Amino acid sequence: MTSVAATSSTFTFSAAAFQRLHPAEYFRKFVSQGVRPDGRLLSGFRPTTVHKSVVSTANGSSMVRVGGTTVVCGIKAEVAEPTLEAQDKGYIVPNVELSPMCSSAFKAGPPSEQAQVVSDAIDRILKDSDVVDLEQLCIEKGRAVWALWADVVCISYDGNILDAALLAVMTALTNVRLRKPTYDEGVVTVSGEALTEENSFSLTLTRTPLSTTFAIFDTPNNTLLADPNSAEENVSLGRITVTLDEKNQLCGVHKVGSGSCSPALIKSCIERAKERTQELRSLLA
Amino acid sequence: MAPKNKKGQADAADESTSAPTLRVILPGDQLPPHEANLPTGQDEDAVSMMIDQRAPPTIKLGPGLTPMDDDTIISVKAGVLNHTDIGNRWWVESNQRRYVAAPGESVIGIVTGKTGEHYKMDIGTAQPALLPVLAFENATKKNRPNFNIGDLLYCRVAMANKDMEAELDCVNPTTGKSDGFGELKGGFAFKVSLGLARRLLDPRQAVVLRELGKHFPFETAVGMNGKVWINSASTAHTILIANAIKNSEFLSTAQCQSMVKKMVERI
Amino acid sequence: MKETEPSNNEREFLLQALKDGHRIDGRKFYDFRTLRLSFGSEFGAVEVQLGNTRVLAKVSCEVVRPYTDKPTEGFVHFNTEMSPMASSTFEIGKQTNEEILVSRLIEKALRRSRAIDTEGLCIVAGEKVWSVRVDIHFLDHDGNLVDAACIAAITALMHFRRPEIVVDNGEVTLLSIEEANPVPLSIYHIPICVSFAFFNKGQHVIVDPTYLEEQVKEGDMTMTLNIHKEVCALSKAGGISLEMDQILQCTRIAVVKVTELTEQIQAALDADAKKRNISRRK
Amino acid sequence: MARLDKSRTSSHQLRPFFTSQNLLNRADGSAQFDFGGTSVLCSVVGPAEVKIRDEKLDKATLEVLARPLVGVPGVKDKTIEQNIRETLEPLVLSGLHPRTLLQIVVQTMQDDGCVQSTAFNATMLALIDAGVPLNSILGSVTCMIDRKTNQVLLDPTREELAQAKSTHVFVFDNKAPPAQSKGDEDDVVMEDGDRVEGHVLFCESTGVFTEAEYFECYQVCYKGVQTVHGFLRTAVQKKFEKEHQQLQD
Amino acid sequence: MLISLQRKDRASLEPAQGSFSHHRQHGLRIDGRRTTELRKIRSITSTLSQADGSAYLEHGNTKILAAVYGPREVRSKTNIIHERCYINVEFSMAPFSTTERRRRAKTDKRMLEIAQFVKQSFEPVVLTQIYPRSQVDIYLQILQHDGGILEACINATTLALMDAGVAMEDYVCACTAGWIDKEPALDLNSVEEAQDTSEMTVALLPKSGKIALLQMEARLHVDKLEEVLQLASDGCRQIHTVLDRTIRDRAEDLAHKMPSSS
Repeated sequence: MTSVAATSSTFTFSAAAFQRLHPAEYFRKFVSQGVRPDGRLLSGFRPTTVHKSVVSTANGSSMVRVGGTTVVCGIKAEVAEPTLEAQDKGYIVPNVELSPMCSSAFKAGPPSEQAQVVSDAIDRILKDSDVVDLEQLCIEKGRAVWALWADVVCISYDGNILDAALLAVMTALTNVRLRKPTYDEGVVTVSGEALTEENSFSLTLTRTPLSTTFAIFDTPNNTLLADPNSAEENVSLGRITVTLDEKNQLCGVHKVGSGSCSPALIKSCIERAKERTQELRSLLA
Repeated sequence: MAPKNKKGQADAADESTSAPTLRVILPGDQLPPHEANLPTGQDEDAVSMMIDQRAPPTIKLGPGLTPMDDDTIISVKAGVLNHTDIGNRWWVESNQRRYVAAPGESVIGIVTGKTGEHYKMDIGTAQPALLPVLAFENATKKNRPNFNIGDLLYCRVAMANKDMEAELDCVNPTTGKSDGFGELKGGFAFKVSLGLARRLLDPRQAVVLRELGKHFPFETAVGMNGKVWINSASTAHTILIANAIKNSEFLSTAQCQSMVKKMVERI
Repeated sequence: MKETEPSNNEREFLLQALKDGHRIDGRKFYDFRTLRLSFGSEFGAVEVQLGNTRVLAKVSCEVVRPYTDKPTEGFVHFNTEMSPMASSTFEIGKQTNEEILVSRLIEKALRRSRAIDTEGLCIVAGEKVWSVRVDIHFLDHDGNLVDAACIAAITALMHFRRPEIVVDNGEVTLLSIEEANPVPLSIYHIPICVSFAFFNKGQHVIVDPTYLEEQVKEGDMTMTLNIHKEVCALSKAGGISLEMDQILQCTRIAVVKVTELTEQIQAALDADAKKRNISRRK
Repeated sequence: MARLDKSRTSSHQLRPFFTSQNLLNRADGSAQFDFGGTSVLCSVVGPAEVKIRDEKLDKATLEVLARPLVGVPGVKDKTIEQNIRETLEPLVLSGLHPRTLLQIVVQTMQDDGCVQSTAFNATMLALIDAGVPLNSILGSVTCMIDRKTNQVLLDPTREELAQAKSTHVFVFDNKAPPAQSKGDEDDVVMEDGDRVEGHVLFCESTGVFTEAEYFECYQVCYKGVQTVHGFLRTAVQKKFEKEHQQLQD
Repeated sequence: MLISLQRKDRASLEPAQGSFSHHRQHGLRIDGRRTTELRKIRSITSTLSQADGSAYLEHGNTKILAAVYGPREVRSKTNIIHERCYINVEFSMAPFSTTERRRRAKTDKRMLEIAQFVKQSFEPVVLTQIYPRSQVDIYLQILQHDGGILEACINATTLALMDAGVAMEDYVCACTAGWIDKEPALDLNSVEEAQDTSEMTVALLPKSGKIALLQMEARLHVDKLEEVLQLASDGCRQIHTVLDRTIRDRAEDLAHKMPSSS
């Protein structure tokens, strides 16, 4: 805080008041010094933790903490009818919930635009990047399949929900256990016995894509802020998200908002995302 | 814009006398600096995207043009680039339907409400405009005009500011005369694009009004906000005039003349 | 956004013009505006222009399970949600009265009158039926959305072709366009809506009102008929009250209008079919 | 190599464009943009009255509504809405119209692939038609990489998209790169020595692809967008020529 | 676990029933009426103590309650109309009113439509201009559904508004008629309605004889329209007599209870 006061001698109100009145200008002062108000360097990520199998009632679950953002993902399996177009495939439906509990920015009622957009982004990664071969979820062709409901509940929101939610969904998918059902004359039977290696199976994931998001702060050279928190999201005009699998193949590049940015900037995002996802993978293992 | 640059100055002068080719520019296009310098006669070879630093000429920028931080001038609207040597003015003639109030412009508004001090007027802007009840010829606190909701008034924008509601008046503040502003009684009113309204107000371009005038007498008031008011001796004529004006927007002079002729023949 | 009311001048002029026997756009009292139908490259998509009013209808279908109490009946759904594109007075997620009435009238005109053979949509009784969906998009509102929407919906349904299917032992397979010609829906009759507006204490009756005419009108009535002179739906609610003779007079006008409009729709469909045949042969 | 879309001979060929402006009478601006069999209609209203809860004191509120051709709007449409809105926000000079609403409705009329790019282009033309002040114009194209041939196909049809291993939507503006940036440092040089240039406003790449493939798509789309920009310019030019006929006579 | 994916969310205002036909025997209808015969109508006013006006109406087996509150202050500022009062109509059906229990969403278009029809029918009849900047609320609740909901709603509303002392130009009386087999038939019950019968609801202003509302569903040949319309109008006049009786009885009853002033 003192460094700010030192760099600018003209203003007379406190740093806290300055932050409230001109959040973008306040932030600009920090960025010009190469640091962020929470003490991180521009390229620094917040401490991240991953816990597996945290909900016993779910078939697969996880809890992910990225700085002040905490999400819990639970995957529940249900028997459902397949669609006519894909008779031997089950489906996975991701849904992200941002309730008023996790931040005052969200209101009660139908899902906010942000919640829907994040759900859609995860859905696209699951589908377009072939994360799970959905034939694993077939029980009886044309009759019954598994539907996996991947619900992500945000407990505390402090920015960068996509990275946290995707990490949570991927972790939960790796520990899903499904009972082997039997199918007979239109009736699916799922035994209620305790889970064993024999009566259940886990999913084989083709790949586990993980994302890294950077906020673009409006400076002449487009300053990148890795893993933005909520306050940083509010002062930034745009963001770049890079999604990579374990072989460093890209599963998504998304740049939205802010002015135009150069290919070199995107390239540098990809490079830094590679390092970051490597670190995250060590948490998953 | 590029093709024109290659020609010499003689050419440019030539163009001003013959039919000018339209110079359509789009948002983000830069106003080439050498052209802005035309009157001072800069070297043609100095065509560059940077403003010539040696002799910065005075340029007056009209609607649609904005100077940027790096001293370039860009267009923020799509339209026809216009220039006049008098005062070295540059502006973009664009067309749109939504009115944004500008001081001094004549507009036609509908009374939508009244308070003790003001009439609330719909002139097509985002926020309703205010017309003080005393802004009329001979209006005093005791003798003020009384209008009903839904009445049409021809007024002038006295004050316009992006952060506030526009203010109108129906009186010339220096002479205290109405100057033809005030209530429009009877007749019919309709919306046209702002571009068409501007052209109807320009005697050189208002072909359709000229042609219609040859056939029957009528009164008209055109607001810069795209509202046109017409009155004539019969409803049939008023309807014809209104439709002829609406039809004229995208016609050439010849097409416009034959359109009016055909419509008149039909009744 | 709030609706802007027309000025008193416009209101009074319109009423005076009607007394003099004129409409603002030069039409006669019982004239429809020019109807334009344009078909998309896919089956079941049609854009209707009725003067400045524009409506797009798109028909799609999917295979679903029928209700247990009606195992052989398929479904026809109409979606008439209005977006602010047509008029900024429409808001997303907020039903206007206009929307309710238009949507119900389309239901009555097309579904309740049994214009579409829903039994013909059955694939395997009790197991699989077709569910046909008609999305009606209102693009530009210059009055008389109902008539335009009804024309759009029925024309799109007539234009639509569903994929051919093969049922083998309860297994249903959809065939692509290359494998088999897609199948038209079976349509029993073509309901057409004709809307009337009343002015000057009911003395003046016009058909196909524009937006300005709708704003000034004293009352309205919509009649839905088919070419067999059957009334499929009739709706008049509130506004000025009418004599029975006035209603019967409107019926006679509607019969004529429905014949004209049906012919136009048929001609447009025929012309499109011809065009498609030529392009297929190429 | 032959494409599934038989009407085109080259993999980097765009489908025929079509546009129409000022076609809706209630909206303040409107435009339709077609890429072959894909068509999107866009309407713009504003600057108009804004609800107090959405009001911004220093700029106009931008609202984008995306309407699908079939069914009620879902999460996919919300994504398109957010993408268009956040891409336009830096382009629209919204500070000129504080406390007003700029409402944009995007309606899919026909879908044969690349709806989002078509929507971007239709929106741009509609904003121009409405006379909304902008600091630049944008253009968008989509490309994909074929699962079997690994070929980059520009502006794919729905049939072709079914064979995609990845799809890439790009938006570029018509601005010259900022004066202070030195072109070379901003570009990416590919392994084969090709230079990837152009500053991107929006990109959305999904599927599975390599970094080299990504930048190849970047480059193909950048070139494709130049054609779109040229076309938008011609379309606007034609409209103004028609309007100014009487002055020309 | 059994898979049974059925859609139970069907919304229908017609009461569910089997496919029993309405074959008439000896020229009589399924419930024993002649073709031009109304069902029995019973109505009373001032049934609710809280409302400013109320009515209970039995039309055959259709039973409805109407309550009127107002004219009173406008509840939401957006509804203020400077020169007249705002009429608000809310219509609901008790879940037990049909043979099959069914809860209906507030957004059910058919229910909203009925409310809209009632509102539009009464707006020109109520002297709204004498209650500027006020609001009249009309609440309608169907208790038992045996056809002719809209007619019952309109008739009950007329009674309740009069009971509330809201100034009106005239009664609004509604009745249905349809075409069964080869004959026009008055006042359809739900069994008759549910088949593919064309049905018309007419609301008449008895004093002027003019038609305030006209709704028709399912096909009917143009040539038969006049006959059905005539029959329904006649029905409206009969209903007028019944409603008028109810109002007058109530007025006389009140007059009796008043302390004699002379």
